[in-house]
Amino acid sequence: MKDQNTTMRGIAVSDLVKETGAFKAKGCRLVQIGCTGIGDAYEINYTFDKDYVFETVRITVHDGDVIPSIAEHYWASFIYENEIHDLYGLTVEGMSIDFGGHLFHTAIENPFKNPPEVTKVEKETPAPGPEEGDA
Amino acid sequence: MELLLFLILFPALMGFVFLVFPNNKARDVMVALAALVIIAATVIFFLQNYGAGTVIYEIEPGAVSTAMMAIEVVLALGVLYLAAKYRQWIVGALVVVGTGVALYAETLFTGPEHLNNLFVDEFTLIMAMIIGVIGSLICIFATGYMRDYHGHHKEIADKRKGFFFLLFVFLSAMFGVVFSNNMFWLFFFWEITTLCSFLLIGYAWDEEAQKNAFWALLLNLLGGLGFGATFLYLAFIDPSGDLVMLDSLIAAGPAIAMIPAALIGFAGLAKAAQMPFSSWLLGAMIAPTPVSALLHSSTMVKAGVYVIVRFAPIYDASFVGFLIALVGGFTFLLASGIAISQSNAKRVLAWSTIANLGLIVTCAGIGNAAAVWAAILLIVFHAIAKSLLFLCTGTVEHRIGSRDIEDMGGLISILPKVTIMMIIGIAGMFLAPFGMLISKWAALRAFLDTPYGIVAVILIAFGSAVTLFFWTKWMGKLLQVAWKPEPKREGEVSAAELYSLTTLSAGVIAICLGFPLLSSIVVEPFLEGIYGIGASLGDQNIAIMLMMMVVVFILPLSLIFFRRNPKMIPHYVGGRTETGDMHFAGSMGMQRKVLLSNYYFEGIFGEAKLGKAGNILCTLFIVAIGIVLATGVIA
Amino acid sequence: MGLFTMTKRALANVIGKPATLMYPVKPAKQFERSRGMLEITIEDCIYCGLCSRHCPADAIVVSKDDRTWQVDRLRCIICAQCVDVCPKTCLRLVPEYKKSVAEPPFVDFFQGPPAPPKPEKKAKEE
Amino acid sequence: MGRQIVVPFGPQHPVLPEPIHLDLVLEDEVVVEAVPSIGYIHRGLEKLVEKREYTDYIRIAERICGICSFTHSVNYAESVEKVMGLEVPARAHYIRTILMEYSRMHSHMLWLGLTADAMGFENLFMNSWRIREAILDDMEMATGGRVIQGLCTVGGIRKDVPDEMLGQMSDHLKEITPQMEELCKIFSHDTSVRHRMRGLGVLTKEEMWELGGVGPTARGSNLPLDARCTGYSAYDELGFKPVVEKEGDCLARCIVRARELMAAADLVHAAVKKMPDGPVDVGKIKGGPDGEAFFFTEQPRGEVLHYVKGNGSKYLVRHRVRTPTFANIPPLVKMLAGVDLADVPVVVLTIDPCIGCMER
Amino acid sequence: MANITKSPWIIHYDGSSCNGCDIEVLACLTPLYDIERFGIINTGNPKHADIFLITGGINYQNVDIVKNTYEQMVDPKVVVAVGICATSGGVFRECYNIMGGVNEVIPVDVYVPGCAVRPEAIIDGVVQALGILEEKRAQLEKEQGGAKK
Amino acid sequence: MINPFIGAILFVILAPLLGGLVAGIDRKVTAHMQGRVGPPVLQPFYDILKLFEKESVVVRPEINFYIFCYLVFLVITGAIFYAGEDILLVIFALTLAHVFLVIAAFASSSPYAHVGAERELLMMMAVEPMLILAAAGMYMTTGSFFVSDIIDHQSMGGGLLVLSIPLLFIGIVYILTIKLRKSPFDISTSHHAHQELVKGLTTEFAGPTLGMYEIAHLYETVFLLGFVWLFFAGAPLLGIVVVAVVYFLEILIDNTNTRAKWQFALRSAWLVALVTGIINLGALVVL
Ligand code: NFV
Ligand code: SF4
Ligand code: SF4
Ligand code: SF4
Repeated sequence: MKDQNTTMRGIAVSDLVKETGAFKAKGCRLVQIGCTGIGDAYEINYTFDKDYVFETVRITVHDGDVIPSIAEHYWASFIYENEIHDLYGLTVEGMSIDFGGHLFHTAIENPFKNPPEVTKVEKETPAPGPEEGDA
Repeated sequence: MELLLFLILFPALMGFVFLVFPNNKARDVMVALAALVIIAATVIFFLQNYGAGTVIYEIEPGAVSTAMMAIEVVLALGVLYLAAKYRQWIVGALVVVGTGVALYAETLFTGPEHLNNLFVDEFTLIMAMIIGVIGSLICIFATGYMRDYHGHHKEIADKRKGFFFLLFVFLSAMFGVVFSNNMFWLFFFWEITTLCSFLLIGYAWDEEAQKNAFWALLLNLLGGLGFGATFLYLAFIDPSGDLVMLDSLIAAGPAIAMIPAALIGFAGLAKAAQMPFSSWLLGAMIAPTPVSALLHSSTMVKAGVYVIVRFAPIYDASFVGFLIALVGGFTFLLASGIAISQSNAKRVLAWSTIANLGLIVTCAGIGNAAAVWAAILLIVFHAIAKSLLFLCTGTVEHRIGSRDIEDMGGLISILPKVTIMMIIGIAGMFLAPFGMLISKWAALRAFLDTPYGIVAVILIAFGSAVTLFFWTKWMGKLLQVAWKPEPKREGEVSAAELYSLTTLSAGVIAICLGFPLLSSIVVEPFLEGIYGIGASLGDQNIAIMLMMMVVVFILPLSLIFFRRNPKMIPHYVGGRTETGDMHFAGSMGMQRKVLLSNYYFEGIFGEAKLGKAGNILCTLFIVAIGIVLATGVIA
Repeated sequence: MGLFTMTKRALANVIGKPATLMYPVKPAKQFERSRGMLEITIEDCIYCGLCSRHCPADAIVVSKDDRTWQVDRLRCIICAQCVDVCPKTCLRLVPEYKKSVAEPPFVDFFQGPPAPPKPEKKAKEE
Repeated sequence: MGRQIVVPFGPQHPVLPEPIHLDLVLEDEVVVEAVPSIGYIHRGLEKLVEKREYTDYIRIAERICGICSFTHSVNYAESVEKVMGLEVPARAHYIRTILMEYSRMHSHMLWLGLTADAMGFENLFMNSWRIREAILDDMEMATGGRVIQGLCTVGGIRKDVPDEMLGQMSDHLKEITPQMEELCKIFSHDTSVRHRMRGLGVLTKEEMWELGGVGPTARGSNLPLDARCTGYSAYDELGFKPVVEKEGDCLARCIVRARELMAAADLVHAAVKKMPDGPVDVGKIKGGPDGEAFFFTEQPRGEVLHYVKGNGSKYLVRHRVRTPTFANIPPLVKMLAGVDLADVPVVVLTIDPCIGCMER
Repeated sequence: MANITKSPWIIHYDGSSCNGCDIEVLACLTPLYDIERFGIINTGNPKHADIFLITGGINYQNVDIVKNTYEQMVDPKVVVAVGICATSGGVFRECYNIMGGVNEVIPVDVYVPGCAVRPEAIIDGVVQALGILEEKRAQLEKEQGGAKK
Repeated sequence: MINPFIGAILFVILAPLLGGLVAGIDRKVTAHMQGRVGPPVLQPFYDILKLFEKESVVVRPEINFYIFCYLVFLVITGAIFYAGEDILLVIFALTLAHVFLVIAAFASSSPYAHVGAERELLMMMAVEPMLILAAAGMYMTTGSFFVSDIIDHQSMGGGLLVLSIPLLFIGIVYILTIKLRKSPFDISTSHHAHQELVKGLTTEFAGPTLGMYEIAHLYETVFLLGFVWLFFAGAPLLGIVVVAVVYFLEILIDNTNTRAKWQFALRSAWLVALVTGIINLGALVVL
């Protein structure tokens, strides 16, 4: 089994669009944009690929920050950016198609917002006792 | 005799009265009364004359002819003035040439004066009924309509005096056209209808109205040249003037009458807005709706087919006739096709009118007895159903503020009565067991018995399929009711309008039930007079048709049963929630409205595309007629 | 030509026998490994609750005190996670599957035999 | 307004086995605007990592989707293994590869059938699904599950698939190969199928690259994008080459899938032949994953990416899945403009949408 | 007069299932299982359907859809929850966007367990549903007969 | 024909039974073509009877009325035909019936039914010329539009109709696919395979309403098969065999084709009508 060629580096939010442009110029495709909550902040990973060399750049943002869209380089970024907006409640500016928060209609708004605490959830006990079981 | 003159003169007289009568309310009443008088007179006239065959009325031409000439000159000058003012040089030239030729030709005839200037036969009677009854009903309708019209169009100057004047003068002229045996007279009345049409199209007299009015005038004057040419030709072959009389010309048979028949046919084609002339009729739709109903569907354009049908015996089984049939046939097919691409109700009606006139022309071009039977019935059914449709459209337009079919969705719940009448009209246009279809059917049979008829059969087969499409989609649109329909707004329709509409709808139904009678007492005798044979559908068929008719009228009773405690749920919109007024939960959190539009197929049936094809094709056919005649003459 | 492959197929199908398995007239097709439902040999169970803890669907309830083990058939996703973690390998998946019910709950309840003498159990647990 | 028709397409709709919702604005029958909206299947299962131990979570990860479930479980396992530095035995890799190819075959046949159904070709649908049952049987024989296999675990596979069984599977596969070939021939040559798909929804290679399409959708536009080229599991040893077609229309994408069907069968045969002996898992795993990793695999629908981030406990911090359908939505939006209503289902299906995957 | 049991038409809706159960429902239509033997047609249109097969649990976005589809169906009708997700919410029960099984929003008549359900189990479930359908029809007939008098 | 009424009455009574049987066999054969066992042969009857067991639910009460009219006029169509009357009248009655159907779909104002209605209209537009031209061909061969005369002409030694208008026969078989709503022309609504239009113009018809629609379809099937038979009326038994073969062919076509789009349906149907019409009718004129 071969190892997959993946790299990762962090960049500043302000460099994002420029960096993306550089990737575009290199002929990379946009693989994904993904967000992770880490305690008090969010990491957003932008992955690009050319010839199976997956390069990821990471920006770190906080609640309330405005993230620039990379739509000017990659039209298709709207789908990821809307997802981030809907699940994390982060604002992305300049998306090519703005669903206005209607991509995912979730029970709780922005379910991934606020860094998750790793807690073990109490098991809820299934209700039926022996009497109710199908005897 | 007196009644006949009364019919020709009375409307014009009333027209002059209206011209000087200032008060609108009182004038409306007068109009209605005058219209009723005309209806009564027409009916009496019909009853007096229907069994009598052809009756010639003798009139001393002298003074009358001179008066006509004088009027002609005055009118020509008037038009010239307008043409000069609006720089319509071609129109001016046509007026000069047309009037000039006619006046000049008149001096060529040296024979004794002919007395048999007016006549009545069964065909005339039918035309008179159409003019007298339907025309008058439209005038009554117009009183209510025009009130609304000026209520809606404040920017247009209220010239209703002139409007009713023109309408009534027009009625006179139409009577004149159908009663004239003298073709000079016919031509005189013919040109008056053209002028009336011109002025009425230009009623609003804004830029577009002027343009369309002049265009209509131009094409009709161009067609009118056919008469001038006929006169010259007739003067050339027989200066005695015998042949200027319609009856003697037709009796002279194809050998002599073919060229005049073709020339007048040319005039008829222009007047009947056949391709390549059809554009004027579309432009004419800018006129107030009663005008469209009266001039541009039920009567004036019928004058065009009237003369062609008159010459049908000449065309019978001739190549020229076949070419004319082709013009009609292709006009029918292509105009029907174009109607698919239109969503403006009046334009649909206009194209459908052109198409149906095309069908009549086809019948006339084929020219055998059965075809003429079909043609005459087509004229009748079309006149009544189409005027009903035009008037309904007008009423609806004033109620919903649009004449676009797309805006008429669910009209049945807003204006149930008017809509039902509209549906009667539509059904009358294409559905068995209603009228038009009977005639189409007869036409089909007639064509199959003639040498080239098969081409016409193919044209009709396709054309009626196309017709089916645009009528049904319109009908469907009207009946398309939302789950929670809009409230009724019927009360606002004026009594005059409602009266005319109801009478006309009743007429459609009556004529559908009564057409066997009509056929046997009027049409068949007429055909026997000309061809020596009658024509009709088989009795068995008529019986079945009538049975179907009865079923059509009984079936609605079942609605009572179906209306009983129905459980109603909203329509299906992919599982999304639906509010009943056609909104549903759409993407991106929007409430979206279900829009249900019909198909129009601009790309296939577009006006530009088919219209152009039709114009070229039909021009070719007309040129071919010319070549055939020319070579025939030379040979 | 393109059209004929399909035509041949259709005609061959008409002539040939249908592929239908005719369930329920004939019994359902099963394999040895088919995961139909979870079964327990309750006698071997030590009520350690591991199965319950690892069950991704929370379908199992084990009560050490009552010596009962129950599985909610409307929750169990037959994933064998419990089978894998059970220290006594008293759980297994069998190819037979549970049929539908009209009324929930649908819980299979197993009452274990009374506890064996104490010392033995203690030894087991350590 | 004008002459527009608004058709609410889905979410409940017979040609959509899964709910997706499009507001189609039509003129005559041509789509002038298609506004999509999703979320009808969104469960939010990525968040369950906080509630389930990472070893149990694989059962949930494989239920992201019932069609490509096996590859999801492999991808999840691989990414965790990558974080934890676990060396999975070769046999496990081979068996994983075989089953991944099996699920590709079943998925492609499923898709071919659904597309046929969307085009109103019922018989072809029935035929594809009939052949597919043979594949499902083999999978059930090997794993016990028809569509959800539950075989893969972190660190290997649950239960070895013995060599005889593998032989049996590959024999069975050979048996149905003629049928599969016939199916492929119908899809690539049948006049009426071609009539419906040729020239429809064309995207060029460059457009596809721009739009980030993956999998057969991209490969139909002559874009040789296939995560199997990275050589995970056993692929680097099996000599793998992506299948591409040039035209970029629906037919090309269809042919890509049909050809991949045959290629997958070849891969299975090759893997069975080369199957190494040995254990199938790494034994008991201690501790939890600490760190983060991306892992890419090639699903039937294209490249999928799992990202896991752990903090050393038994509960992961984040599990993110970027599924091929998600990446193929932008191309779909572009493809839909200007097609006929009758073509909408075909175009929608041409990306082989899997909403379960897309929305997780 | 119980033709309804000889011709039950189904509609299938994918709640928020993982597709596993969906494709098994579809598999039921295909040659090997061929539920058309029982007169079953997958209509895909609630207005024509008698049996509502739901796979997958209910989430906050499709709850309206499920309800609406159910309401659009014409009585007598039965609902069959197919698969663990549909019966109880299954593994996704604790997801933030899942409300639970189908019975949370509409009355369910038959619960078919399995993850993924086997086609045979679906056939069993539908056959069981037929009995309930017939009961409901008889009920409806009685009510309507009563209403008419 | 002995008495026109007998034919009509037999049609009214027997057509649903015969049509149901044909439909049942159709479904069985279709299933076998797909490698399945398929439903019982009597399934169509169960289906229809079931529909009448369901509650009557509508979007608008008028829909029931329109569908009822559709049914009535289809019955009339067939009755006129089997009574041996004028074939043009039959065609017109058929059109009328379908106009009611289309209107019912329009009236339900659901987008699917609406598009279905438009497509049905297109399909009517597609088949109408062919029907009329076929009637014209019959007239030119036998000198009458009357079905009874057309039959008599053949049995009195006029030769089978199909021999003089073979192309028109082919054209009729072509549009039969449209009329029977079989793939590739199940465009406005389809019997089985799923469609982008859900159920097209029948989407909003539920319960008894749909039942009426289905019965009407049975009548229509029998009428159409009669129309095909007419080409072989001189040899009644051969005619029946041909009808069976034609129907089998339709099933086969149904099972070996994708659903076409309306553009193709309309163009091809018109082209067939035009070509067969011109050549065949032209030949009749010339010969
Ligand atoms: N192939 C696949 Fe998936 C994944 N990942 C995709 O979109 O099917 Ni449900
Ligand atoms: S893990 Fe095994 S021994 Fe422990 S409670 Fe469960 S079944 Fe019993
Ligand atoms: S099989 Fe899976 S779901 Fe069922 S009880 Fe065991 S662990 Fe839980
Ligand atoms: S029950 Fe299992 S297979 Fe079915 S939808 Fe739920 S997770 Fe998927």
